[in-house]
Amino acid sequence: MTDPVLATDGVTKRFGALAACDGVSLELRPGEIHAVIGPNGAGKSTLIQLICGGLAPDAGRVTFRGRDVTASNTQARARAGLGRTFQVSALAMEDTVLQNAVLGALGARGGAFRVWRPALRDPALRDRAMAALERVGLADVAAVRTAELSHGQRRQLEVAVALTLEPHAFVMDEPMAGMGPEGSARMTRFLDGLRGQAPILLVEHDMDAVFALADRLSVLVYGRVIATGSLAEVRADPAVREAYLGEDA
Amino acid sequence: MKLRSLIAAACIGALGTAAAASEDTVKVGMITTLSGGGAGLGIDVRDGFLLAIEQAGRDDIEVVVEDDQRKPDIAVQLADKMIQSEKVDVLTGIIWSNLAMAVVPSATARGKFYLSPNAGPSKLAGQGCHPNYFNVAWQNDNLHEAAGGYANDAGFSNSFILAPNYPAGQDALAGYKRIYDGELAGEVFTKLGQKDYASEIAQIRASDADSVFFFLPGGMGISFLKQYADSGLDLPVVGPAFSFDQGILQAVGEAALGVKNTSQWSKDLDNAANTAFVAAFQAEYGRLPSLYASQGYDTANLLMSAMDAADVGDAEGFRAALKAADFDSVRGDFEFAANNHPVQDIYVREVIKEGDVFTNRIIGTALEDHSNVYVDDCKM
Amino acid sequence: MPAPRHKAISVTPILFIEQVLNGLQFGVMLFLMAAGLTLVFGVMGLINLAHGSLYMVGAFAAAAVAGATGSFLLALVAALAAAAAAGTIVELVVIRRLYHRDHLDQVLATFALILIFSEGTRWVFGSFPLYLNIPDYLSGPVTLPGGIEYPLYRLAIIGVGLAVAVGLFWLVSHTRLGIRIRAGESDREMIAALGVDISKLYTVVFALGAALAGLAGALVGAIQSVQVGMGEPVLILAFVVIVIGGIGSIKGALVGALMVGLTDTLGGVLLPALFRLFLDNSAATTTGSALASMLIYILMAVVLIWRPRGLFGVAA
Amino acid sequence: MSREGWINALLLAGVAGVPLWAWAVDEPFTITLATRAAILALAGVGLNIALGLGGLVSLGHAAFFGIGGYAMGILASHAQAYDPIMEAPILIQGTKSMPVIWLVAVAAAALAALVIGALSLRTSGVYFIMITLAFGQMFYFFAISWPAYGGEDGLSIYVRNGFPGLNTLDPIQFFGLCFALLLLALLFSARLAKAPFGLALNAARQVPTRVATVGLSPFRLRLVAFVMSGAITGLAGALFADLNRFVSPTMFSWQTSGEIIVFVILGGVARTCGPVAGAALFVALEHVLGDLSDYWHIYLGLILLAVVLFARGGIVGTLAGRGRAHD
Repeated sequence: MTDPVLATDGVTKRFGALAACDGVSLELRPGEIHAVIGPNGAGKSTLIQLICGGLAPDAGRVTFRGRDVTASNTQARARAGLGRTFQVSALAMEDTVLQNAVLGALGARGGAFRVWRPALRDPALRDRAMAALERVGLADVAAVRTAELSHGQRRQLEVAVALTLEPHAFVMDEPMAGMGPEGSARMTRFLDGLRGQAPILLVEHDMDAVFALADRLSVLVYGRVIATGSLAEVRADPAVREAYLGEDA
Repeated sequence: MKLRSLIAAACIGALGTAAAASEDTVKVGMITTLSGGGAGLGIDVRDGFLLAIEQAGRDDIEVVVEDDQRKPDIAVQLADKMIQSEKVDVLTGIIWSNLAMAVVPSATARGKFYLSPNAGPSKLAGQGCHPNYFNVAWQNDNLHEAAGGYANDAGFSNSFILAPNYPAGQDALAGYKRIYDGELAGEVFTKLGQKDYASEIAQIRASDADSVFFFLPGGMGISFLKQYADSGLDLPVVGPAFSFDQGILQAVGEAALGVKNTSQWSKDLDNAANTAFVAAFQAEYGRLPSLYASQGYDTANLLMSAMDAADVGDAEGFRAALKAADFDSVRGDFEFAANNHPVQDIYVREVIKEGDVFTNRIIGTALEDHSNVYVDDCKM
Repeated sequence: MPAPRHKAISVTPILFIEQVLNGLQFGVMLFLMAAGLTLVFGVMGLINLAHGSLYMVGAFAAAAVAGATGSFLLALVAALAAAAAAGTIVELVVIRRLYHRDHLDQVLATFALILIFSEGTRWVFGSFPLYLNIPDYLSGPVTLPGGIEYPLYRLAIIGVGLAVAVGLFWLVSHTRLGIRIRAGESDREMIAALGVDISKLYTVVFALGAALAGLAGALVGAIQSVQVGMGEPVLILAFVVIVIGGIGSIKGALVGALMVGLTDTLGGVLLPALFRLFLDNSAATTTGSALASMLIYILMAVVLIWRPRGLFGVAA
Repeated sequence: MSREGWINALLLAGVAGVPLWAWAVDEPFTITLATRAAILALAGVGLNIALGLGGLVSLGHAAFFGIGGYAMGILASHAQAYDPIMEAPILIQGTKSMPVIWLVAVAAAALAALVIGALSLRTSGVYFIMITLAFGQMFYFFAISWPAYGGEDGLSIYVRNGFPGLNTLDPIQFFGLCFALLLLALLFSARLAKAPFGLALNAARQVPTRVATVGLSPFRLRLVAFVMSGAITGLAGALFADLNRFVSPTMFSWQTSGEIIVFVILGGVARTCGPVAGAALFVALEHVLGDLSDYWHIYLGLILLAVVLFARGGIVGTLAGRGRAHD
């Protein structure tokens, strides 16, 4: 078995008496899409924060590409090659689509402390940003202000910004959220192709997408992982059937 | 003229003199504080100054008045305007030492005359003195020195002294200590603009002082006096006239009654010029004149006396005419020391109530023919 | 001429206790200012630089009424009423247009209000300070246990301030208005959904804050000077208080006010005394006083560096 | 050229043209006013980097303005008294040379901004506004009670400092110098806004989490912006002191900070030439309204209120349409 790219080992985060994450251990292996599902309030958002450096765990470790990054902040983890998308689009709405993508390219370059030459006229930055926009299909609207994009386009731009970093792993927080069936299908196809580039930890509510994409699945309930494994294994898990899928299935 | 200006050419009814006026008119630029918290002082200086000109009935003086908002940079800007655009011959009006320090050196360096109706910082009296700079009020230390003189006369031997922690405050305590012979029960610098003196009053109470000297101009003094009166302390208090001025005395009220203060002027000074001034000021403006009004009035009279003796275009002659100080000062005898600061008597006044109005009356003389200690530093 | 000899002021226990009382009184007065400021920020999210102007309005109204009627109680009532009225008018005409703006617009608009209030007051009342004094029945010192003589009026201010503090805690925790205020702090949309007339609530809260500022102005005006521009130094201190306490927290305002009051008062006495241990008297007095005047700002910076949202501030 | 570009060009032509006209008709005071406007605009350009691009509402920029002023005051006062600033361990003399004074002012203000920024940027929102105010007040009280350089009286310089090849005492030449520096600062801030740094800083204002997740540190971006901002405002302070040949603690007062903010908002937040429009209008209002009434602050207040309530985006924003920071 290959070493995981990204792993959590018993991470725990408490807010007062409530344990939002309680000893969560997960592995993201090369080339896979690992989906994390669970009802609202299961601790998915907290888990993402712990993985990406927005919160520090009370206990447990996070390792990325073989290194312990538990003590690193968000920027350090990003520079190490962790690409993230947000559930609610976190984009500079006043800026153009291209400017948002260039921001990612700046991050990939490792610094933005240049004060004279316009960023958009730097061929290296621009090419990298345009390449990412083309891959998600936003090249046509590169000059449009982000605030004027449709909801689906913003989801695409979220992914494009992460792409510019050429990360070693993606962490995606509900990339299908709020998209119509058609948009979801397009995003599903896109992510399917992306797994060759880097593995994806996918937190998602859209079960069609999860079933279509996930190589493996973890089910989070009340801050704990109650099951992990392939689709078939998880579907067969009695605890999952009772706690979560039971109501739907 | 596009600028706001009070043209005080008091040529009421004197038609036909206007043509002649332009020939040898003296143009005066008055920069003073007319807005914000310290406006009362500037208004009094302006009113006193304009009253003197109106009384004299002269049509050969043109006064441009501007408000410095008590900001040094605005004062400098206005001085530039007066000199560059208005082409004034004489500047006057500044109330505050820090504004004077900002304006006076460069104005006199550019050949203008400056007559100070209020501020007298030590730098302008000593090394920074200038033949074109005349102080018609006092050197800043004077009234504090007089308070020290009064303390000696009254037999105080252990004073508690306090002033705000800024140059004028530091000078004030130095001035008091220069003349005062006794010991100090305590020496405290307060914050500039401080309004609560409970802490200082507690320290006075805890000390074994037999008297209190304070210099707290404006609202600071009002606060101190009210709180001191309420504290039950009954040590004698002495201070310079600034906290007992006609303008703010009404705001202090009973708390000031009986307090001694030192001043080179008082409305009950018995001389003809002063009697006429007090009556005319009340008639014109409907209020009692203040120390500042008297200084503005004297400043204008000094200027007019010099104009009678020499032409302003003749700098040498005009300077000598100013220095002669050949005018009837409302404070009685007045002459200039070698550094162009007054040599004058400084009185002790007591706060009294006349009808409903709080005011001062003279009870003695603290220092006679008092000059200042910076004369020897002035080389001109 | 022999230079007068200095005797350093020693800090005796009685002096220390008196200074603590002074610090308390100053703190309580700051609390009256800070409570309104912090409520208005907590409920409406508004930075109100013109709060100091309402303090001034209270003092001037009190001075005017005391001058006309001779009654200090009427003067206090007038201060409360005038400040509340001024607050209501300003809220209706200007402030309510600012709730949805960013802090920058609020800073500029309320800065403009300061200019209007200050010069307007000068226009009405003139450039000279007004007279307002302590009523006879509250004047003079009383002797406290331990032989400390302390002005009765200052004790009265401490009493009024603590009573207002208790009243405010009760108001916020036990009344319908308080429930709405707390709801408004946590979730504005929710209380609109509950059918509370939110714009009326905002006007009431703003007027309440204004009235407290006016009360502080009148109480303090009697021992200080009633003059134009008296509000701004207090305003800055009140901001220091609510920032130390955590914006929006009445408890924080009380704790912050007492901290600032005690720090400022005791620092002014103790620092020069401390410096006298290793500097000569005059240098110690100047240096100590200089540092004392910076002390509360240093306190605030330290608190914020340690806890970026103040002592009782809620996390973002 | 965009509409805003035309407005900027007209504005700058106006700020340069008025003193040229005044020079032609020999109205030196108008030149002085224009110089004042140009210098205050420069202070605003500095603040605009922190406030407009970075979203950092600093109510303590008077600290940097004052530091620049005192850098000039201290260096020039020692030079005019032939009294070295320091003799041991190395001899440091005062100077009357503007370029040297500017360098010192910029360096000192930048250093102060680095320290103040590093501490203040741990907070945000209102807390940031207030902690910067607190630092400004510390400088103010220190300057008032520190006797070595005049305390509240301030420091007077008798002759304006020199610049190689120019007669700085001539109002129009000194204006030219200040205007040139203003143009340089405008060019720098315009380039900065489009450069990688400006792009990242602007994004950090809108979505700091996004900036962090691409590996850039919002804190460092803001800190560097705050330092640049403080340095430019410090340069303006040095020029302002030279214009008045005087420096005093007033430069450190919180009203000064407030006025610099007013220039920026009045002109238009995050607009390159916003501070120029704001400062020019402010100086003109001060001059014209002062002639109308002793109570002119009331009118100034009403005008400022009207701008906030009805002309969002400031002068440039209203004229050029579509705001950036205030949408």
